Amino acid sequence: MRELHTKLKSLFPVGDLTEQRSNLGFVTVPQEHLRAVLVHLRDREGFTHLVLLTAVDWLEAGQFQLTYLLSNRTAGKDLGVRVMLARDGATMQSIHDVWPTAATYQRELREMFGIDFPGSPRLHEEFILEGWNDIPPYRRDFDTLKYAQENYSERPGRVTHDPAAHMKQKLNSGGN
Amino acid sequence: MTQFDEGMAHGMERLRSKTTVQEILEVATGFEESARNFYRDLIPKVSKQIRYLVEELADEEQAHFDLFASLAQRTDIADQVKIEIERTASDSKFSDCLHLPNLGEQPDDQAVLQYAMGREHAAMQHYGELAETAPAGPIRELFQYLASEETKHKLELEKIYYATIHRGGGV
Amino acid sequence: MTQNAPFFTPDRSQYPAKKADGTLDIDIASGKYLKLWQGPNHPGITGNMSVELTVCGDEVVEGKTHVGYLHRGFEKLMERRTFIQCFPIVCRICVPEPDFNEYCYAAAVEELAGIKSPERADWIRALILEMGRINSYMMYLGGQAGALGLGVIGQWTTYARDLMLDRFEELTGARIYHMFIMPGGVRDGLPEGFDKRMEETLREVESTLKDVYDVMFCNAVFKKRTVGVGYIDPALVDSYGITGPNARAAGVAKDVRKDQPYLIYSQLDFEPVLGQDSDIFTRADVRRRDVLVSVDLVRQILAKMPRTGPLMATVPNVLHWKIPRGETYIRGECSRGEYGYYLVTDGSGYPRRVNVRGPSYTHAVSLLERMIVNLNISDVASLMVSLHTYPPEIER
Amino acid sequence: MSVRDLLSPFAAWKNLFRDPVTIIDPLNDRPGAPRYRGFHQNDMDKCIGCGTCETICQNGAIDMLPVDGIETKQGDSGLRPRIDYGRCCWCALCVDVCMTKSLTMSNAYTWVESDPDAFRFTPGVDKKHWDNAELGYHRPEEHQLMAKVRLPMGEMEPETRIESFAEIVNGYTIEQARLEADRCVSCGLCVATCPAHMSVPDYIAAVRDGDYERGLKLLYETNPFSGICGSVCTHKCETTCAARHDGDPIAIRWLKRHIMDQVTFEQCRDIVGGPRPATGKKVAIIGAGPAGLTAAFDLAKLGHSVTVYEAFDKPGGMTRWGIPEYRLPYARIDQDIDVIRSVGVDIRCNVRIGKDILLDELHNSYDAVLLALGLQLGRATRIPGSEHENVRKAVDLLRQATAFEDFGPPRQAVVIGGGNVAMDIARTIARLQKKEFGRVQVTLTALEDLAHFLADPDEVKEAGEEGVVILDSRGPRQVVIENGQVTGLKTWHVKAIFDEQGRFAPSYDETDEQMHAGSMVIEAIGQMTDVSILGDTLTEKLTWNRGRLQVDAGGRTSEPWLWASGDMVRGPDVVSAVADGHRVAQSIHEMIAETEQPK
Amino acid sequence: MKDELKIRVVKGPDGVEFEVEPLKDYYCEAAPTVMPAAYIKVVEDLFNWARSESIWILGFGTGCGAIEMRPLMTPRFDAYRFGVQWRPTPRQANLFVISGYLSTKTLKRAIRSYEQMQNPKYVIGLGSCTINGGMYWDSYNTIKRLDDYLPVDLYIAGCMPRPEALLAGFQDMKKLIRAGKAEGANLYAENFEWYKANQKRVIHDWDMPDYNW
Repeated sequence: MRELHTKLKSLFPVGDLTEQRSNLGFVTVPQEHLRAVLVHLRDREGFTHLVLLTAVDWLEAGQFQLTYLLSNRTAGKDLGVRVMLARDGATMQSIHDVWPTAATYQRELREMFGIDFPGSPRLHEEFILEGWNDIPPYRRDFDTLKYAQENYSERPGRVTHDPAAHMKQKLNSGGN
Repeated sequence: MTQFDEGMAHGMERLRSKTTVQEILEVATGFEESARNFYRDLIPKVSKQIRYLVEELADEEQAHFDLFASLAQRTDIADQVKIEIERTASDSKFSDCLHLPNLGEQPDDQAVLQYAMGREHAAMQHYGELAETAPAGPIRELFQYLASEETKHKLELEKIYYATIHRGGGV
Repeated sequence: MTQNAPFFTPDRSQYPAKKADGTLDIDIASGKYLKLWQGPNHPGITGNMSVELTVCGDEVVEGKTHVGYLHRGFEKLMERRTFIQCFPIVCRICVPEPDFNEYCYAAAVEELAGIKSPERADWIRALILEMGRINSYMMYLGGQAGALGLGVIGQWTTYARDLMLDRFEELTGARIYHMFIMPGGVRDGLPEGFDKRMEETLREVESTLKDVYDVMFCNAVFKKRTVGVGYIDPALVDSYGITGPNARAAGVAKDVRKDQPYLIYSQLDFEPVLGQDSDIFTRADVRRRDVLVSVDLVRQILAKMPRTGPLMATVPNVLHWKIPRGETYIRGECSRGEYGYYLVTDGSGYPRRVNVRGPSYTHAVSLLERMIVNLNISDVASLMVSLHTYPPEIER
Repeated sequence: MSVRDLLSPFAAWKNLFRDPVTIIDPLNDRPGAPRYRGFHQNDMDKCIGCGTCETICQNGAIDMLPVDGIETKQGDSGLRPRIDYGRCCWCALCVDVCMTKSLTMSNAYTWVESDPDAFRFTPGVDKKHWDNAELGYHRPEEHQLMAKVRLPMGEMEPETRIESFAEIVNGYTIEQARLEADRCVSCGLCVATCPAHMSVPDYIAAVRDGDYERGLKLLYETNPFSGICGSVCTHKCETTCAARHDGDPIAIRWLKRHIMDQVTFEQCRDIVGGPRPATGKKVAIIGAGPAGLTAAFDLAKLGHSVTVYEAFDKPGGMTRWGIPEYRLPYARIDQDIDVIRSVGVDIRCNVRIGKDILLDELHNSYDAVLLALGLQLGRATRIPGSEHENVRKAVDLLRQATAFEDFGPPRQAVVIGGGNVAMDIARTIARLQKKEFGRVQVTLTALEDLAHFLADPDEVKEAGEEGVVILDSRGPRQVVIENGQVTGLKTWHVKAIFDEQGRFAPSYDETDEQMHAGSMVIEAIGQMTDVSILGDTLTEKLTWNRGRLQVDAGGRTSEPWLWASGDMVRGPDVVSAVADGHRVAQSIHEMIAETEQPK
Repeated sequence: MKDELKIRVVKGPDGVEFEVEPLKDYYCEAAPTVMPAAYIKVVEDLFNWARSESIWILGFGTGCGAIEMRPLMTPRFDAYRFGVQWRPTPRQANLFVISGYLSTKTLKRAIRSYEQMQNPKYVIGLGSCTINGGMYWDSYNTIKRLDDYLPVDLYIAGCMPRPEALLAGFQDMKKLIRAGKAEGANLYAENFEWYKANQKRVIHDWDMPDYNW
């Protein structure tokens, strides 16, 4: 993993390596170099399998993290390539031509996070949701419980008591 | 022996000469009455803080007085007594370990309690002795009953004593 | 028969034409094409999903997978559940084989929290995963046969699967959602007499498989409908993220159990089942043989596993379990391919992000959409089943 | 394709000769497995209504509701879980975390209903046909999601600690404290038990988070004596801790101490925030113990001018004069009191009411007067021989020890009493003996049997380790005096300490008499208040209740200007005194506010 | 609106052009009506007996619970002997088993399937999530109580309920039908507006007629 990182570092301005396990590492890549890094990894380093592509919302930092997890089966190694995107108007180049299957991931990210991948096929077609009318639900600032309570009625009649408060009221009322 | 012990011993001797249940009860009632009067007289002498204790003692003697008086009115005393002595209280001897205090002009709660326990103890013992010497029959049973009553009272006082003196604030 | 009908052009491959930008030029109004929805309420669909077929005659010219009918937003729900509270919910992501969710989630949490599950628990986990694999394949075999009208296979395999569910019930306390593998270990050990009953069940599975082999695999109708149909080019395996039996039937020996052995698989003796022809028949056969491997693995596990020792590692109080910032990916080889959990933590008591990588995600969407083109409508169900897809792991 | 492919499928026909696999009566023939997670059961006798099940339920399926016939009492909220089967997912996490193992699952699984609202029920209360089912999921013994065992507190070895008055316990390290705090389930059952209602779960959470500022703030909200309480609180809270039902209770007291260990005096001072704008009202408080100073702290924070009169030369009351240094170092008392001073409380030591200043004077020059006298006087057994000068009272000796006065520690001592004071004096004497004579010879006799000792079990254990011979169930009979010198104590065996009603009623067996040798006998039984400072007139005016001043809920006596609080009205315990101090301060403040109103 | 649902002009094989209006033409617009009981009670009882003994379930697995239907269709539990069978199309079914949670996307399909079923028809809610949201109580994409959108005759608790519990449910369903108490379809007709309003509140992409049978 270290060797690979050293090699990558000599070719691209990649960040430090986070070694999660001996066979799993993560590395951050500047947005504009992602495609080159991926193609290099796929064609030269044997990372031919795109395991997944997903996003993490770092709301506090105003960033989306895209994780492209690649796998080299023969070496039994996985490398997570991270790209940090500005959260506002997040746009990323599409890699559907590097891995056709990425198109599906990008469609999902577009729908669930609102990240745009210009050029990705059928990007704007609904994938999972239907008639969604709120901010993309996987964003951290979307409150699913609040949405559920506002949109779907619950069966009434539920009430609960906090043991400490209840005991205080039962045992200690009257300042005794 | 303190003044009351002597007095009581003398009174007990009087009892020995009595032959009917009613007579004995009358004398016993008299003891309770004098005890009550004693406590009532003591009330103003103690600090207000512990007056409740003496008042309770007086009430207790009054209750005994009432009990014996009402018992004396009944015709089936013997049966009543019999039922009671089957449940005779046994002495715990706790207050045996205490001195009899000299109730001065301003006794404290501990002294009052000790005095009261001593008094009940003496009464218990005297009635007990009387029961032993009396012939079997209603008279003996009555003495046993009286001894038992005093023992009960003493036990009650012991509890109060323990709670006040040994537990009172003691952690 | 089409030769004599001047109404149709014999060479159907000219439809649909392509537009300048390469997309298909399908004009429904032209009357040449028909939209045909297969699913979600349709006997020939694998669960609650649908395929929107554009057909020309009985040939599919375009297929679009529609999912989301089972979307509950697990990945979002988990972000507002504590680490232990996520444990019961993950198994719901895949109904027929829920245990991989439990295992991958537990292993991811353990790794980020720096906990090692006890060895005995690892053996029991592997046992459960193999039992689940048998179940999943048994369901598949019934479905694959059913998609071609061989209803009897499903009658048999469902029975065998149900016996395995009985074993699950006595081991885990539930039939479908076992909720047994929790972060830190497993709930309990094997019950008294489990080995014996398990052996009986395995025999029943084997005998069922023999019947299935006779009636399904040695069946002229089945062969006619599946041999050579639904070919996956081995070259597609990587570009489409194909894993599991779908890849192995194409001759690619992808098996996480061998490639990156997890739990106790390095201590077990087995070889990945491979096929060559990469068609529906081969995929079915690879799965059939894979059941036999699993049956053998269950026997090996029961013979080798330690019977004493702790079942749970010491975990922090689960009510306020916080895990330091980190990210990891845990994968396992489920009956459909690579199942994985990508877990990101941020030091709080809740996962920052969970991403579930189900093998069906690529199989049922991008791969299916590619393979469905130029297929006969009647083969669509068969193809879909042969990719062995479970919709809930696509949309989660 | 071969002929075989045409014929082989006919193999299916062989099933004609097989026994059917159909279950004849699936509704009755299939009970759930012994581990099956079916419908809930709850053992009402064991359940304490801690709500941990509600906390862990990720479905929000559990509500805690009061139930008819189940009283709220210490250690039992009186609430019981009601489960909504419109939410439940049968994961059994509620069973796994149940603190008392009362919640279990049966192997019943069929429940069909037309009414969707019928699926809510309180197991154990609403009768169900599976209530008595024996099979079903019960948490396996070794399946433990929380640590059962309390983190041991590091402390000095008996051989070392007996050498000096240095503090015995070390206090938790940050790591230890975090682990111990981690065990808490935050149910809050303890809050009602704590006399001061300290927000225990919250400050434990602060320890968990390592946020000591927050923890300190929470402590000072309810208890300005947190430093002292962290060392010597009677920690009644730990007796109602939910964790004690299956393991050790959380070390609540040590965690409180841990917070105080981690913060500086300056932080404490900054948290309480200095004096407040003056209201111009004046309050006099007699007695600088926990009750008096807590009231002083509260009142000063409200802007009133507070003067505390203390008879001894240092404030602290019984925490200073009654508790030995090895349990509570004086520096800790000083720090707590300095924080109280920092809000503007004026403490005047060496002022004895009735001698240096009259109560009437206070009455005239202050808006309110608070008596917080404490229990300074020791009770005597008054057994024969107890008048001897070498029969001493524990409180007096402890006071002398604190003041470093030499009272001539005996070579051999007998202590009467089984409370913490008895342990304190026995262990103090032991240390003095060790220093002076090189060996410990202390015999402690108590009426109670070991199981009913009033002292903390830890104290008893530690005293034993330090060489104090502890004899339980011994009733003092007589102090033996030979040639004018005390030579020992005679005791009788105590047969039983409780009567049938559970009341204290010692009964003696005089046949079992023992003699305990010693040149000094120390009485460490009950204590009482020295009410003589009230004077006869005031004593007569005041209303009394069974030996104690009659006060209302706010601590006000029958005299409208006079309040009383602390041990003298409540019984002895630092944290109770603190709680009382708060109540009284509130009452005094309300009175002051009322008199302000008309303006 | 999706392209294929728009009004369009189509040229037939005979060269004549005509307009196709999918949403209007293909479906009946009439709202459902209450189906009255037979005039004579004996006849109605007979009908109900017959209905109760032929429970035909729509084979639409809307959620997890569907997996426990397979064992019922196979020899081990064999629901067929109780007069229960599964049908592939709504036209042939009279019992709709909502097998668990419904995402809004599936709800839309479930409503259409339900409406296409012939009267008399019944609905069983399977599992906790149909009662009060179950473990998806805080999900943005699933409904919480089924009875807001479809008339439910019976609920079976569990997550998921076992085949045996389902069978017990079918037996109870039979009793309800025999007693003439399974009036869900009539309830739906009576409160049609209310149901529609509820449905439209959560189905944002309402590209279908209000009712079709």
